[in-house]
Amino acid sequence: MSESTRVTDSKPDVAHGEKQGSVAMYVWIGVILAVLTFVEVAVYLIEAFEAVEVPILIILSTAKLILVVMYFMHLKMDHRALTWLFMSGVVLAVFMVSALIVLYQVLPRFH
Amino acid sequence: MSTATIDQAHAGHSTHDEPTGLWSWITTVDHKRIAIMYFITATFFFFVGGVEALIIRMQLWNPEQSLISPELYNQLFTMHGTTMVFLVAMPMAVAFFNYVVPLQIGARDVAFPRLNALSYWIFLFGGIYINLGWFIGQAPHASWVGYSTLTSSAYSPGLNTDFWFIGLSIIGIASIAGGVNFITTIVNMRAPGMKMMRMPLFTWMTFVTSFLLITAIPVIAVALIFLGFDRTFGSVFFEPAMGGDPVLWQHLFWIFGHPEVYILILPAFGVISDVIPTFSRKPLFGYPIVVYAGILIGFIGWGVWSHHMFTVGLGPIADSFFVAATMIIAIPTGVKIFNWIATMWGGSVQFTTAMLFSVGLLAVFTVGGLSGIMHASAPVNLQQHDSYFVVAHFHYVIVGGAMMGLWAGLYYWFPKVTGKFLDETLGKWHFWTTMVGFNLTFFPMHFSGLFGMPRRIYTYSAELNVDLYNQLSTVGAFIFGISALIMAWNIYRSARRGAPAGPNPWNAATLEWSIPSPPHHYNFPEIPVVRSREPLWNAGEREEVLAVTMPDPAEEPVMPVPSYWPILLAFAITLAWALVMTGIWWVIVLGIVPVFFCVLMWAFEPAFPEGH
Amino acid sequence: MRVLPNWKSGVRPRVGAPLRALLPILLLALATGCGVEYPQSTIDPRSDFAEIIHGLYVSIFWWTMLILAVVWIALSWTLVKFRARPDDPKPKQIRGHLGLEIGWTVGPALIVVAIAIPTIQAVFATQRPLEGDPIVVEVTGHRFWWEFHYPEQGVTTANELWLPVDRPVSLRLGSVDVIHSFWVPLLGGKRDVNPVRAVREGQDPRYNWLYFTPNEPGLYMGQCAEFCGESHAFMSMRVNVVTEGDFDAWVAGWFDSSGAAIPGDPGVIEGADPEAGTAVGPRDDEVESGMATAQAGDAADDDLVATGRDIFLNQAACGACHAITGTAAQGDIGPNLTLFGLRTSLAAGIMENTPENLAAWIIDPERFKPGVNMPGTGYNMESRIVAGSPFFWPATGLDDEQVRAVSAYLLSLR
Amino acid sequence: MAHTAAVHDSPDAHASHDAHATNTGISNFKLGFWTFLASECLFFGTLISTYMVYKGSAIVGPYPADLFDILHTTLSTTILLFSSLAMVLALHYVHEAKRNVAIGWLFAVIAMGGAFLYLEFQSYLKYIGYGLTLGSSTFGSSYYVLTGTHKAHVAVGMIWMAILAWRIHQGKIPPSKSDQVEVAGLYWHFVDIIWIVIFTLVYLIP
Repeated sequence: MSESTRVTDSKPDVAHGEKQGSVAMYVWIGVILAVLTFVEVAVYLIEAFEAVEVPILIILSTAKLILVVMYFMHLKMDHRALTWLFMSGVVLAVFMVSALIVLYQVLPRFH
Repeated sequence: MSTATIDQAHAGHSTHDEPTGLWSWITTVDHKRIAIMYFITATFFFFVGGVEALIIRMQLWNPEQSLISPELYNQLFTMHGTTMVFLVAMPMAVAFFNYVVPLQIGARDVAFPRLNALSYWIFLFGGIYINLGWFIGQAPHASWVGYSTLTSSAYSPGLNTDFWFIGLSIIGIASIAGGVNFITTIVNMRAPGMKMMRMPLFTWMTFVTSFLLITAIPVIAVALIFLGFDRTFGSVFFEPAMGGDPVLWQHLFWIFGHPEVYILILPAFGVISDVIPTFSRKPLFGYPIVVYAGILIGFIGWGVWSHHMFTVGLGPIADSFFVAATMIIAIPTGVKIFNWIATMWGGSVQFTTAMLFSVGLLAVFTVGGLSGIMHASAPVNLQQHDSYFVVAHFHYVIVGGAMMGLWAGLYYWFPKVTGKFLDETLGKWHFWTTMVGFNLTFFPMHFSGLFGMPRRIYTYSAELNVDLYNQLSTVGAFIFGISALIMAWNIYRSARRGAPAGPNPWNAATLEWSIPSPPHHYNFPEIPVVRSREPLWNAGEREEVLAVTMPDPAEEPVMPVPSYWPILLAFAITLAWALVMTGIWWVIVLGIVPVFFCVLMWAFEPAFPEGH
Repeated sequence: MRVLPNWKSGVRPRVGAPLRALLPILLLALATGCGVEYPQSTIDPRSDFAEIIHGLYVSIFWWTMLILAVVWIALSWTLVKFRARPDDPKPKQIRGHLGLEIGWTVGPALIVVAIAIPTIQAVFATQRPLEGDPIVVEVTGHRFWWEFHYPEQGVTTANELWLPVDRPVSLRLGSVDVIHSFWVPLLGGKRDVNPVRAVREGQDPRYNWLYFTPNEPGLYMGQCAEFCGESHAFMSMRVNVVTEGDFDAWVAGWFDSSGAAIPGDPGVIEGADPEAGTAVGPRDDEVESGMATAQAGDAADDDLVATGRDIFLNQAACGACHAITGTAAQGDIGPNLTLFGLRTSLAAGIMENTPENLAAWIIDPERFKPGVNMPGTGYNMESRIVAGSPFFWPATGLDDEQVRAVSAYLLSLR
Repeated sequence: MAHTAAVHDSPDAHASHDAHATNTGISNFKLGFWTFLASECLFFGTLISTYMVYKGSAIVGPYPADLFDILHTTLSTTILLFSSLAMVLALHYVHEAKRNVAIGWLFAVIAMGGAFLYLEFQSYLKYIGYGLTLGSSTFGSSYYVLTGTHKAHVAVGMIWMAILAWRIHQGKIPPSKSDQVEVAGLYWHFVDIIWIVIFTLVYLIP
């Protein structure tokens, strides 16, 4: 690990100065995450939502995911290169999952 | 007489300050030494895979011949494919990544030198492991794609497939580590002024390839884990009787496998994108277009995997989608080819061996690309899939593309690595025997395929009337084998007695030629400042820094210290994976302990000398 | 009158069929002598399916030749014209040209579209389930042979598929072990024969289908095209496309439970040994009742056939794996051997169906087809025990004379 | 790339620490780790795809609907979410050089990770009791390998946190070396977001 910590030695300001969040903000985000989770479960449990359940659940969990990545993992405050790197992995993964779901769960219905 | 000249020419900077001996190679973290080890190992495996191919060709000399047993034949073609893809083409490209990329971007080393060493050792141990099956007569035998259910315990009850899936997953770790390393190096370690759009094309293609490595390898890793669970712990991922789907293996394999094709070919594209401008004395035509085309090929390469599966029966909608996506890839590939020709157009083309191989790539890769368009058409694919036509196609792409490009790179960068030229006369012999042997081997396969010879068959019926084509192929294969011997002899002889090459023997434009050949172990006495895409061609005009004219630094730059943890950790990882073969859960868990230990020791060992 | 084509020659290619499209092949064919026959050629279509593919292939072939010509001419021209000369000045440093880039992006893109549109049309055209009255055959891939079941006709045969000419065929493909691929190049493209996934009760298992209409009678060669293990190379097959009348006669013969010859002229049947081939098998009831008949051949042959039948059904228990309609043999592990004497080839198309070959096969199948599940007469089967083959049958222990009898019996089934 | 230019604009910016500078200002370790996480996305993506592909293909029970106890899983999910909060606070206090507070939060992370694992293994035992094993159906195979891989990641993370706590205790991680904690945090949060996806796709969507 030490081989790569050298930048921070020489440039501590660049490395952390700008991307510190406050404790209050972190706690708020934690609370929001918990609330979103309960909303998800509520949507799952309440039968009235059955028709729109899947899209709502996907939107909510995407929101949770973005909150964690942006704030807990500091991507919002960090270098853009990291966002590009990570997002390309996420995009490819999402593409692969959806493509396979389409191939296996959607297309067979047309046969 | 020449020896004296060389000694004189290189006195003072060759290796006087570097440790020598076996131990120094085992513990090295120097990207240049790791590159040399990669190259030698890959060349060794090239000969192993080549001998396998020659035995296959001898067995196919006559119809209904039985020179060897079918079981041995299956092992041979399985290991030929596995070896050539995972132990030759990939690591040989990685050898060039390692040697050239830090030099091209003006860095002293890669971002993670010890991780780099770890990659090499894992690759070496994985490569040895996957070949261990030969010694007990149970080499992998289910083809390099390992289609389920042929790999299940029911149809492959021996250890054959265990060697295969364990060896491949070990090598996968090395590839992911390498990919992470090169992305970090290229994003983070460029010299001042080396903007992304000033990077040499080889570095660019390394970047794209690394990206494909880190994204594609995890998919095959998971597929191999599924296979391992099925074989070892009785899970039912690929067990049709339990609702599992063998075709899922094919999806996962080719989601990895198609990007893998670009992992093989893009480095070669990178090499010739550097070689062609050098020997045309012109900058690359349409630099940004060539870069974007490379990125585009990499990305679209993710959406085309099922064109390997047109016969599987995915239905017309899926087939059409993959037809369209696949054909789109032809466009950026074509753009690249036209840009290379345009680079030579109006230039002053010198036919060095490196240039010959680059031009040879353009000529024969195009053939492979075009037969690829035929397969991309799903209905035509139904006739050509799994026939020798496909064998011809992908050898035109991988040998005529990837390997030709890497050999161009060999002749191009050898002077940088050793300070000596590869012999040009032998080089031309190498090139022409390669061209003759290669085309004679693989061109007739188009016909044997069109006339109905399936691939992966131990022998063929005399009625097919394809014996003539097979005999041509066999003759060609032996000529091709001779060309490889010429290459090996050339490397051996030139490394010892080659004509001395100065820092920039080809009058090339990129940073690696600004330093002595071979370079200092710290590469650049002072990190250069880059102001254009061809820093050395514009030197003098635009205040480029020519490091070769710099004095040696008064104080040696701080370099990472050698370490033996990479080789130990690599061994621990190999051992841990190998223990999976026992199928006893507590042995497998125990096997993880040395891995943890080595990781800890690695983490606490300082990578740089104390005090820095 | 049924005429079986010569096993050796297969289908004779129409003159110039492979030459029509391919100039290089023309040159090569000239160089190697014309008249060479390619019974598994992919460019010699004999069905609607194969014709669609071939038409598409020819058009793509010419497009690619055009691109190849452009690239090679541009490349050679450049290399010759701009080769380095001793006194070359520094070339003009050109970095790019937007118009050219657009040109060589759009040009290939148009060609790609020109290829993609007919391709996608053909994709849909060839995968559309057939209308009308197709004959359905359920194809089952085994390591290493083919099973063909005609649900409407109630016929189950192996390795030689009989089809009426000019009638649409729907092949339903499924495997019981590993992935195979059904490929008879003259009749069209291949389609994988995947293991059939088990499904929950009430759901339908999924099969692959292959649709085509053979348009010329003949004996077509085909082969498994997906690597399936040790004897993948020996998993061949024949498709016998016959007239509607011959097909009906063949089906009818299947139900002549007597196992006697179907009316016709046995004399034209080639590929079978005259001794056994022309002999008409005894009726089952005659054998059972011990009646020696003299319909054809001599009494010695009939005795041999009767002995063979007894060995097959009783002593060697071949019926544990094989079925023969009208007898007690009803096994479904190995190929169904009804009307075996009509088959032109043996052991999934790897050799001619002669008494000698058949005897050699019965004595040691492993010699011809490593990994086969059928036991031989001897006990040298260690390799299969080591390999842990999931099926293992004890050796039959027959002597050569008994093998000859069994061969004679099997060849008499016609 | 304006950022890059800014870093190197002054002529001596690189001369003073040429072995140290990075183009982006991000340490190699952190950049490399983000790259690794991109790779992990595909790793878990494949596992999740397989689970989704096999959804409904189990030919014998027990089926998901017979087993999943959403409230139980909600509890473990919430615990894992809050462990992420603890993680980010630990990093915060490492920056502030409040060693003991940071160690305290790291212990909270480990404790919550442990609670998560405990709850999940409890449900594993329950499922096994109902007859769902690795080999009982495609559902069993894909469910256990997906969630098992995730649990292995949690376990590795707990060991990592313990080592970090020890190193902080030794005083070896001053604020200037905080990216050792930050990278561990990235790992932990990543494991958390994978669970967010699993929770939705595996447990909630029917």
